[in-house]
Amino acid sequence: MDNLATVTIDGRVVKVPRGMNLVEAARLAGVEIPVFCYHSKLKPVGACRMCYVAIEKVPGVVTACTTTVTDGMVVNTKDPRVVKAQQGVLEFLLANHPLDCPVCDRGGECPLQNNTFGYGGPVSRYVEPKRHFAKPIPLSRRILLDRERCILCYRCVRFQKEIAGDETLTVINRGARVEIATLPGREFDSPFSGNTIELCPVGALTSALYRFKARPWDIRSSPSLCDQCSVGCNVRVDTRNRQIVRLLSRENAAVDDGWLCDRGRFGYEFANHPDRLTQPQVREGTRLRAAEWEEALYQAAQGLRQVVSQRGPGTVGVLVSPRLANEDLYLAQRLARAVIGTSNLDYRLTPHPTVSPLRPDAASGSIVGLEKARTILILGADPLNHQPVLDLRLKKAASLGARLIVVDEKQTDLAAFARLWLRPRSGSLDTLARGLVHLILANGQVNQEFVDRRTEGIDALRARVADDTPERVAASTGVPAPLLEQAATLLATNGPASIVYDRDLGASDDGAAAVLAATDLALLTGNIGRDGAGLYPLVRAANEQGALDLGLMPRRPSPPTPSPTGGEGGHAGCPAGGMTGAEMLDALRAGQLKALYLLGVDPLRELPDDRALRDGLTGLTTLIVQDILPGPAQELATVVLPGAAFHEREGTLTNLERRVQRLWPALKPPGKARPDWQIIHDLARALGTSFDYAQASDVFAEIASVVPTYRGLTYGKVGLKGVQWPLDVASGQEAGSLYEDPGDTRLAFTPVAPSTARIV
Amino acid sequence: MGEVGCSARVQREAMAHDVAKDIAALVKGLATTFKHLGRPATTVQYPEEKRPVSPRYRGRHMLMRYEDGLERCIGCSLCAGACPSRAIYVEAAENTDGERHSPGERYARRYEINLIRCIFCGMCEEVCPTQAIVLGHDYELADYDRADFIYTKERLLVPQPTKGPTSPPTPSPTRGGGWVR
Amino acid sequence: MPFEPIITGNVGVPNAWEIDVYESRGGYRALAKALREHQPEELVDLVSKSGLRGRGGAGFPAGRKWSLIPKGAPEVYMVCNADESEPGSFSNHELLDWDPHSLIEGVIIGSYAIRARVAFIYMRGEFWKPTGQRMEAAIAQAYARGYLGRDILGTGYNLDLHLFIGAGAYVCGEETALLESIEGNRPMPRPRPPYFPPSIGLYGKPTAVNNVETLANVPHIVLNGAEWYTRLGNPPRNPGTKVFSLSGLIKRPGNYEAPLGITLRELLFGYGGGMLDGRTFKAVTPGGTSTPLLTAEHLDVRMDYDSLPAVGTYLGSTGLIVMDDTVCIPCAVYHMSKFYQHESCGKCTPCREGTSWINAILYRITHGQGREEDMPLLLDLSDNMGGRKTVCALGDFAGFPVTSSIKYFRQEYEYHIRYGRCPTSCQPAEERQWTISQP
Amino acid sequence: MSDGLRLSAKTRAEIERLTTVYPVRRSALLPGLRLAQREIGWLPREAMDEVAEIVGVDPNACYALATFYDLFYREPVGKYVIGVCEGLACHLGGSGRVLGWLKERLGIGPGETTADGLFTVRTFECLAACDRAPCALVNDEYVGPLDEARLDELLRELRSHPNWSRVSGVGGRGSGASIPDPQYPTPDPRHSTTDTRHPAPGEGRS
Repeated sequence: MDNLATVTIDGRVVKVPRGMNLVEAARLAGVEIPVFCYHSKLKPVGACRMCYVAIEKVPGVVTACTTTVTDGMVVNTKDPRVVKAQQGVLEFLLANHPLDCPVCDRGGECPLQNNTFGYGGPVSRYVEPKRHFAKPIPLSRRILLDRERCILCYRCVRFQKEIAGDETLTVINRGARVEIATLPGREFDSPFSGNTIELCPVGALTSALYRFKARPWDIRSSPSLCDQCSVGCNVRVDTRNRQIVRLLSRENAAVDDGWLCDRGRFGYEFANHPDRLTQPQVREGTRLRAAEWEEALYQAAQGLRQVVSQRGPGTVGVLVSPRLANEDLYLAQRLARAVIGTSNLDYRLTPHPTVSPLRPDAASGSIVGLEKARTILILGADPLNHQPVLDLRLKKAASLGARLIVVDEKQTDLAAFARLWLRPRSGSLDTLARGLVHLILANGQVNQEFVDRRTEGIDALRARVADDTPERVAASTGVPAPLLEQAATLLATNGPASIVYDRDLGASDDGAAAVLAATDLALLTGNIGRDGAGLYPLVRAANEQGALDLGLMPRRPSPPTPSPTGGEGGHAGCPAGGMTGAEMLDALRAGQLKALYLLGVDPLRELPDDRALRDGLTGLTTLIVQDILPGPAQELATVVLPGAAFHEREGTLTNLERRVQRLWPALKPPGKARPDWQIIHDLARALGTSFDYAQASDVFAEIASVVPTYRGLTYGKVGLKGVQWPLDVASGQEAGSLYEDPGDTRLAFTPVAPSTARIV
Repeated sequence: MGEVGCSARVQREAMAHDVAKDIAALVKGLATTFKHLGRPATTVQYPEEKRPVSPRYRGRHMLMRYEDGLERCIGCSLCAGACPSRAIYVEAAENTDGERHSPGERYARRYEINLIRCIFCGMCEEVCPTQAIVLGHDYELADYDRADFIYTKERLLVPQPTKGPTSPPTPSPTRGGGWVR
Repeated sequence: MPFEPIITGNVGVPNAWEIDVYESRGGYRALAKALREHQPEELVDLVSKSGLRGRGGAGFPAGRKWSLIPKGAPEVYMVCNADESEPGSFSNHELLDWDPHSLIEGVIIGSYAIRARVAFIYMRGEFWKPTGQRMEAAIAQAYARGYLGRDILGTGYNLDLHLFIGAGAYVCGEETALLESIEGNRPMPRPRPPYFPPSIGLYGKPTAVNNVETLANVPHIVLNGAEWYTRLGNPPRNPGTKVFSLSGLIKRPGNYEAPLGITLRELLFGYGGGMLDGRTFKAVTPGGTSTPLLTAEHLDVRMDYDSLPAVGTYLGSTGLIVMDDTVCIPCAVYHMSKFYQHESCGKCTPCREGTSWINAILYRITHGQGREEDMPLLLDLSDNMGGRKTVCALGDFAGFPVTSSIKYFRQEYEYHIRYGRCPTSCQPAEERQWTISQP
Repeated sequence: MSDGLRLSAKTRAEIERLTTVYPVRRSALLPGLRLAQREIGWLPREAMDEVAEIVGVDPNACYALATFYDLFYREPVGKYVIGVCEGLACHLGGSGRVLGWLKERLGIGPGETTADGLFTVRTFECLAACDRAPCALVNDEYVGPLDEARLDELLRELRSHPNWSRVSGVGGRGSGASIPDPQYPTPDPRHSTTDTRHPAPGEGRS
C-alpha cells in the first residue's frame, strides 16, 4: 500500500499510515511512549521532552510526538540514551513539583505519577529549595490553579486556542517563571474550560466542585449521557456515597470528539440536590402528605378516571419534558392516546415552529459528517448557547478548511471563525435566504442533475423568488449585494455544503420562511443526502428529537398501538386532533382543562409569571406532577410522583443527529423514586390496562417494533456508542444520511407561498 | 473357637499391664499437680488486672496530632484505599485560615473505622504518609450496639496536648514521616 | 595577507547611513545588476557557488537555504535576523549603525532570489538609538528612490520591507521563535520537524531567515562574482570574511573584519592588541558564551566553521570575550549561566528547569557552599539538557560553558568547593583603559 | 488621557494603521504594545486591553507578550531607566561596581525606583555593546564604558538636561519601547511568588 509505512518499534513491525507521528504509531504497535504535552487532538509542540526515542541512523534522541514515520524506520524506545534522557526529564520536572500527592486531587490517576513510576530514576539530586506559590488560586468559579504543580505542558492553553478557538487562558512570564494565567482580574471564562481539567497531566488545574470530594479509588464509574442539550455528549458518571462527584468525558468521536462543555460537565448538581423528591405525595385538604406508591397511583388513577368519565377525555392534558428518555415518552403517549384517550399531548409549551417539509423531520446528516463539508451555512443558529459541543465541531470543520457562512444579526461565537458573516436586519432572514435562492437560480449555479432527478416544483420556486433580486434583498436586509453573491457562490460551488439552522427559528415569521428557503437551497445545490452535505435543523432539548420521532405532539402521525398479539396494531383508539402544549395552556387559563399530567414539566417555572395560568392549575380537578425536584406547580398538585434522574435509570435518548444512545444506572434513585417509564407503566396499570413491561428494554423493544425509523434497534445494538437511525433493512447497519436513496418519492421545493407556510 | 479359650491367660496379663499403666499415668499427672501446688498462680484477674501487650501489638486505632495540636491526618484516603476489608471511610474538606485542622490544604472532616469489619492488619498505618493513623494497644472493644463499633473521628483522635498551640503553624518543607508538602 | 574589508567598508565613513553617501560609494549597483541581469534562480546559484555560509552561527550554506524555498509558492517571505543578542557579539550592531543600506540592498536581492514579496528586518528592541532610527530612515529613503515598493527599478518586481522591532528576548534570535514573535505570539521556538522555515515559516508560508552579515555579503558577491568570493578567507569550505567582536580583558576591544581561517592568536594579539599589561591569556569564548571555551593551548587554531569543531567548539557568532589570569572561571561561568537562566523561554522542560538548576548550583559553588558531588551533577545535567534534547539549541548552549570550563579548569572548581572561595581575585583590574572601538 | 493610563487618539490611530501594514493583523500586537508603552511609560492593564481591542485579540495575548519580553514594564518606572548590562564582558569590565556606585548615589538597587520617581535601576543580560563594557542603556541611549566619573557626569546630565525626555525620540513604524524591565517586578498579589531559588538581583558581584 502506498499510503502505509512499515516501521519497526522495539522489534515489532507495524504498518501505519504515512504522516502519523511516532507516539501514535507506537500505540498501534503496542508500545507505550510516555508523554505529557502530546495529546492526539492537539498539535504536537514538543515541550515536555518526555517522548524521546532513538531512531536508527539518526544521531541522539528525538521526540516521538514531533517525528513522523518514514518507511523502514527502526525505532527503539528502550535505548540506554532514551532511558537516561527520560529519567533526566522526570528529574527536571520533579525538581520543583511538590510531592503533595496525598492531598492532590489528581493523585492516583496522575500521568506524572505514572510516568515517574514507569520511567523515572530512583532519587532526585535536587537539593535547592523548591519553588513556592500561593495555592490554589481560582482561575474561575469552577477551576483552581496550583502553579507549583504545573509542569507547563501547555495542554490547557493549546486546547483553548486550537479547539475552543479563544485565548481565555494564556501563558505568562519566561523561563522558569512561566505560569498559566489570565490577565489579572479576568476570569478564565471559556464555556469549555472544564476540558482543561481533564487534559491537565498533573493536579495543576482542578475542579472546584470536585475538590477533595473523592479519591480515584473510592469512586464508582458508570457510562452515561449528558442531558443538558441535544448533542448527547457521552459522559462517565463518577459517584461516591450515592452522590455524583464529577462527570468526565467518555469520548465518542462521532458525537463529542472527547469534549464536554461546562454546562454539561458541571451541571449535575441538581441530581445531588438535598430537596430531591423521594416519596410520592397526595393532597390532603390544603397540604400534601407523603404516601406509598399504591395510594398515590390509586389517587392519580381515580382522579383521571373521574375527569374522563364526567367531562370526557378531551379535558385531560399530558405535558412531557423533552429531556425524558424515549421509553418515558413512548409510554406517556401511549397512556395519553390509548389509555386516557386524549391527543392533548405535547412536549412543548410554546407554539411549534414551522419546519422543513422534508420527512422525516430530522437532521439529514451526521455531526461527524460536518467535518467533510467544504462550506457550512449557519443560519440563525448559535450552537455555543444551545448545542455547545457542536460549536467545537463547527470550529473543527473550519480548521479543516470548511468555509463558514454565518447569517445572524447578532455576533455569534462562530462569526469570528466565519469566512462570511452576513448581518440581516431583524426580521429579514427570509428575504436574505430567498435572495440566495434567487442568486443561485439567476447565476445558473443550480445542480441541474440533482434537481432533475430528485426534485419537483422548481418552476414554482423560480416564480416565487423572481422578485428577490440582490439589489432588493440588499436594500431590505442591509447585507451588501457582493456579500450575498459570495455566499451564494460558496454555497453552490464550494461543495459539499451543509446548512445548519436552529429548528426553533421556524417559530418566528421570517424564520419560518427562512427555514423553508434553506430546504430549497439544499435541494437546488444538491447538498443533501451525502457526507458533508446536509440539512441540520438543530433541536435544543436532550431528547427533543426522540419526542419528534415518537410523535409526542398532536396532529402528527403517532406510533401505532401494538396489537395484543405482539404484532403491529393499528391506530384504533387514537383520537385525532388534540391540543398542542400552547393550546392546552390557553385552555387551562380559560378553565377548559380539568386534569393535567405534568411529566418533568412545570409551566410555572418555565414560563413567565402568569396569574391566569396559576388559577387554571388551581382550578384543575386532578393535577399529577411527576418530577425529580420540587417546583411551583407541585404546590397545586393533587398527586406528586418522584421520578429518577438521568444517571439513576435505564433508557435511551436520541440526539440532534438521530443517534440513539443509552443511559445506564450509576446509582439507585433516592428514596422511593422510580424511573419515569415505570411510573407511567404503574399508573396505566392502576387505570386498569394491561401494560406489562418488566424493564426499560421491553419498552424499547416495542418502540423498535412500532416506530418505523427505530426498526431493528435494540439495547445491544445501541451499545456504548449509540446508533443513528434508521438502520438499513438489509444489512442492519446504520444507513447514514437521510434522503440518500431516491426511491420513488421526489423531494419537493417549498410547496406553498411562504406567507401561508405554517405547518403544524 | 479354641482360639478364644486359649487366650484367657493372655487376657489376664494384658489387664495387669493396663492397671500398672493407669497408675503410672495417675502418679505422673498428680506429680504435675503437686509440683505446681506451691507456685504462684499464672491466671490474671482480668479485668482488674491486665497483661502487658507487645510494643507492636495492633489494637484500636488512634489518630495522632503534631506537637502543636494540629491533626496529622490530611484526609488523603490512602488508608481507605489500602484497607483490605474496606473498613475505613474518609471525607475530606479544605482547611481555611479561620478554621485550621491540619497543616496544608486538606483535612479529614469525617474519619470513621468500622471495627467490626477491621481485621487489624495495620495496612492503614503502613500506608499513611503522615503517620496519622496508628494502631494502639487498646483491645477492649466489646460493646452493646453494632452502631457503636463505627469509631468516628472524635473517638479516634488523641486529645489535644495540654498546652495548646502557641502560634498558627507555618507549613514547613517536611514534617511527619518525611511527607513533603 | 593584504586584506580589503568587504562588509565593514562603510564603517567609519561619515554619514555612511545616508543614501547619498551610500550610493556615492557604489551602493545599490548590485541591486540594479541583480534585478536587471539575473533571474532569481541564477542568484541562488551564484550565492551557492560563492560558498557563502550563514553568519548567524550554524554556518549553513546560504545558497542552499534559498534553494529549499519551493519554486512557485504563492506566498514567500524573507526575514533578516538582526536580533543580535549573543553575549560577546556586537558586530551586527555596529554594521547596522553605520551601514543600514548595505543590509537593505542585501535583503532586496535575497527577497528577489526567493521571489518574496514581503520582507522583514527583525531588530532587537534595545537597538533603537541610533540604529533603529537610522534603519527606519534608510528604509524610507530606499522607498523614495524606488529600491523598495512597487516596480523596483522598473523591473516589475515588488517588495515591501518592514522593520520589526523586538522587545528584549535572546530567544528571538532563534529563527522560529523570531517568526513567532513577528506573528504576535510568544516567541517560543517551534519543533522542527515539521516547522522548517523554508517550508513552513512565517504565517505558515515558506520563509528564508538570514543573518545580517550573510545578507550584507550578498551585494558584494553579486558585483564581484562567486569566483571572487571563493578565493577569500579559507577556501574551499570557509570562503569570505567575518567580523569578529573582541571584548573582555583585552587591549583593543572592538569589531574586526578578518578572513575566515585567521588564527586565534593573530586575532587576539594582532587585531586585539594582546592582553592587558602584565596579564596572561587564560580563556576565550570563540563564538559568544554559547560555545565551549578555548584556552591558551588553542591559540593557533584557525577561526572558521570547520576548524573549531575539530577542537570541540564552534565559530558561533564570533563574539570573543577574553578572560585573563585574573578571572575566576567558575564565577565567570556562573555569570554565563545567569544569562541562560534569564533567557530560557520556558518551553522545553530540560532547558527551563536545567538552566535554573545549574545556575543555582553554580551560585552555591561560587558562594562557598559547593559540594563534592556538584561537579559530576553539573556535567550530568548539562548532558541531560544538551545533545539536541530541546527544541532549540539554548539547552545545548547553556551546557557548553559549564562542561568546557570543567574540562579545562576543573581545579578551580575543586578549589572553590574545597576552600569556599576564589582561587583568583574576581575583581577585574581597575586600571583598564577605556576605549571606544573604531575599526 | 485623564488618568494617564489610556492611549491617545494619535497612538490608537497609529496602532490601527499597523494592523493593516503587516500581512496578518496580529503582527501589530508587539509593535502596538511598544507604542502603548512609549506613550504611557509602562503597560497598565487598561493599555493592554486597548491594544488588544484594536488588534482584535483577547487581552490575555497582550499579557502573554508583555510578561515575556524584557523591555516591557508591568509597573510604573522612573523617568530615566538606567539599565546596567551584566553580560559577561560587562561583568569582567566591572558592571558590579557600576551597580554599586548607583546604589551609593541613588540608594536603589536593580528593580527599584527612586522616591522622586526620577530613576529606575535595572539590569540587562547583554546589550551587544561589549566593546563599551561596562555599558548601560539609559532609556534608549547607550552609554559606556562607564567609570565613576562618567557615571556621575551622566547622572548630573540626566538631572539637569531637558533633552533627556522620558520617551526619547522614538517614532515611526516598528518603533518603540524606551523603558524596560519585568526582571524584578513588584509582584501582583494574585501572582505573587516567593521564589527563593533565584539568586537575588545583583549578587554574584565579587
